[in-house]
Amino acid sequence: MIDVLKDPIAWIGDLLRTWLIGLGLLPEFVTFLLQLLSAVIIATAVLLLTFLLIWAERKIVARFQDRVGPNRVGPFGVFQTVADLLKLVTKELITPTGADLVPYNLAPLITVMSVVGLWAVMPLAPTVLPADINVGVLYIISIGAIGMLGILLAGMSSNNKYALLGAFRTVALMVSYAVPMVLALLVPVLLSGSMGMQAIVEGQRPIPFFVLAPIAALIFFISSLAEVGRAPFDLLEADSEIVAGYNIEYSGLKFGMFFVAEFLHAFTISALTATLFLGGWSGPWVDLYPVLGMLYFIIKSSIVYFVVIWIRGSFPRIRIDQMNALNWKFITPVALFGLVFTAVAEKLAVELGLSRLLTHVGANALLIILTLLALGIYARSARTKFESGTKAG
Amino acid sequence: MLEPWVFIALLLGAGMLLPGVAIVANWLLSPKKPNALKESIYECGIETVGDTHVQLKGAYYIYALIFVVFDIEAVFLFPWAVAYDKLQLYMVLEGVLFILILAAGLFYAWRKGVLEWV
Amino acid sequence: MIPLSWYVLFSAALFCIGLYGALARRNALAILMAIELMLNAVNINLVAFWRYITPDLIAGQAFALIVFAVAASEAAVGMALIISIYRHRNTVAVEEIDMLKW
Amino acid sequence: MLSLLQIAFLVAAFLTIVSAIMVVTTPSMVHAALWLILTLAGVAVLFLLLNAGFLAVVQIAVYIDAIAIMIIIVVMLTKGATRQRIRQVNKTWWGGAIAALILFAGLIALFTQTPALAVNAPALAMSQEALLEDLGMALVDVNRYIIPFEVASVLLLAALIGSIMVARPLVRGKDEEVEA
Repeated sequence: MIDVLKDPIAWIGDLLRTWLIGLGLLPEFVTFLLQLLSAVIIATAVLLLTFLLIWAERKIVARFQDRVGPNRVGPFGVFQTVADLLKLVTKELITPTGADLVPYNLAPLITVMSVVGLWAVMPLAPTVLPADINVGVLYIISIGAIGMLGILLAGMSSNNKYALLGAFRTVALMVSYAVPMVLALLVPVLLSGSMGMQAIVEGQRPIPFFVLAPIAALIFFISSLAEVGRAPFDLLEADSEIVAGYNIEYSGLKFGMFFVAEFLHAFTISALTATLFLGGWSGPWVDLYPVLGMLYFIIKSSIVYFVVIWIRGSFPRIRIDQMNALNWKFITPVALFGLVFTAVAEKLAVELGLSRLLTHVGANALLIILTLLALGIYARSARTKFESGTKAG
Repeated sequence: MLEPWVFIALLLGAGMLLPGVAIVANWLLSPKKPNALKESIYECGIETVGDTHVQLKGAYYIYALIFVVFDIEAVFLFPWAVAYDKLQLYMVLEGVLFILILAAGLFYAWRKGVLEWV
Repeated sequence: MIPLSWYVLFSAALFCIGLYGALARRNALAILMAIELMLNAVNINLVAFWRYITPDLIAGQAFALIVFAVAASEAAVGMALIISIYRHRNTVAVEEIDMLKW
Repeated sequence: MLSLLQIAFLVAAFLTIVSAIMVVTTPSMVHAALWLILTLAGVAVLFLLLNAGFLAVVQIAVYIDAIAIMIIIVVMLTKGATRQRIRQVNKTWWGGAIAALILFAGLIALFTQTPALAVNAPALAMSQEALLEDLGMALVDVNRYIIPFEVASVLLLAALIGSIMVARPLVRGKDEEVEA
């Protein structure tokens, strides 16, 4: 019998299972029912979480900008988002003329699905991993990119120039930033020797990968920010340039779903960063009380999420050509060489019997120095080019 | 062996169904008074000029192309990274060679100037 | 359990659908999509034979991966050609691209 | 009596075949691309039923996320040529149909004479994790598939360079494309 205090979730699961089998149901069917139940619970919880996220973001950004933020509905304005939702629910759903109906209506659902699907492999605690598959990291890449499909569908089916342009910009940038993201994700897989999320968290019990591979962690964080389209990469909804982007022809909750997906995705990448690079649920006494793991996980994710909001409050939006050049000419090459350096350093540390920590930190420091040197040379050549009359850039 | 995948299928289904239910609720609650003007295509407050499917520039294809190539590269490298602990040094270097060959492709694209956002 | 013949039958059907598409469609893009279908049929076959006949050799999965790489390269180059032809001739119909030079 | 696995197979296979037929018959290229995505997802489900979880995820990551997106982008890029609802099959489409049918009939005739196809799947000796590790080992092992592995990277490089050469945006000025 599992102790209630140690692991309440497994305890409840066991209780339900024995009760349902006692009712005379087949064990396989009971397993299926429990899976269905947990799937619905996770999806609902994650979607309800969005209310809190939107409120928290508005509140925090307001403090950054020296405002108060929502403070009318409920204590500290917590129910502001609920009020917003109620307003959205009563809005008329307008379908633009000439819209391609099936893709048009499917697009918001696919977008939300791709974000909710990411939570299937999120290890919440040592004993709580919704779906323990051995290809978790690759699953994250593939399901996360399904969101691109939703955006592309929305842009193509709306029968609107701006929606189409917005969707194509979004997809071009998401596609670009997926390259360094995938390369950065190879690093934790390489260090832990597994693609399973639980194994990756186990692999960073003594030292989180953020210490061993700071460059990969930063690249993953930045490229995920771009994937989500958060500030400073929010040119997808740059209203002065392309009206509002791919979701311009959507109204009511259909628009709301894109909104929900975006905010939830921002928190999801925070949780992913916390899991893959900051050690996820690991922390002191987690072996004694697995429930503590969930607390650590939430604290770490919230800290990363706060950084996401902080960045939004602090940085101006970058131009699309800058964003493009940043990705292809800086982040992707660095990610490629970061992977190479980590692969060689880890093997060398084992072969030569060096300290793992020192070797990795040394390799990363070397890469940073080389990057700075390359940037310096590039900047000097750009300056001479500029000063010799031919306009640089 | 398929149990976690059943769960993933259920979660993806729930992830589509719940927003679907919300949108249906919206459709039931909301007023339904469509008219031609309301449903016309929005464009800065004036009517859309010309065909809505504008010609896009070819650079979008290049980005998708580079993404495809690096995606396949990652797919080859993930098993390599999983087996990393059991590999000997020369096997690791083969993987590094694989990465460097594709890095050459990226630098070719850079030199050719197709990575610029014109 | 699912017998192997089901998979083989399925992949034969998928391959023949792809073959029809590649032979009958006019649009070069549609032909590319049909070829993707055929490559998928091949992959199903490779993996099914790996699973049923030689599950202890990894060859089936390894070669399915290689097929992925080949499919991606084929699609990439094919679409580059389509874009180039569309720029020059403003068409993507294969019947109208029957000259070797223009 | 069909087992649950068999029902899952039949449903997935049926949906895949139907959407594959839609791919080769829909007049609109956009819709054909969307049906193609459904077909590819169905094939991913079949990979899962074959206990090849890795390939199933790869199928989604490579085909749906990368190749299908590229196809959709190219469909939109060449919209000018496909917009008008012109004939989508060529004049000898019946020849293609007959060839496909003959091939299918021949394959079925072949299958009925192959008793080896009636086998059931043996149990997997290795766990999924060990399989993946073995795959990774096999790809860089000198005695196994190191040549295909490195050739694949050269092939991808060639595809990248070739496609860029062919599809490189034209010189400005000559370029008639709308800035988008």
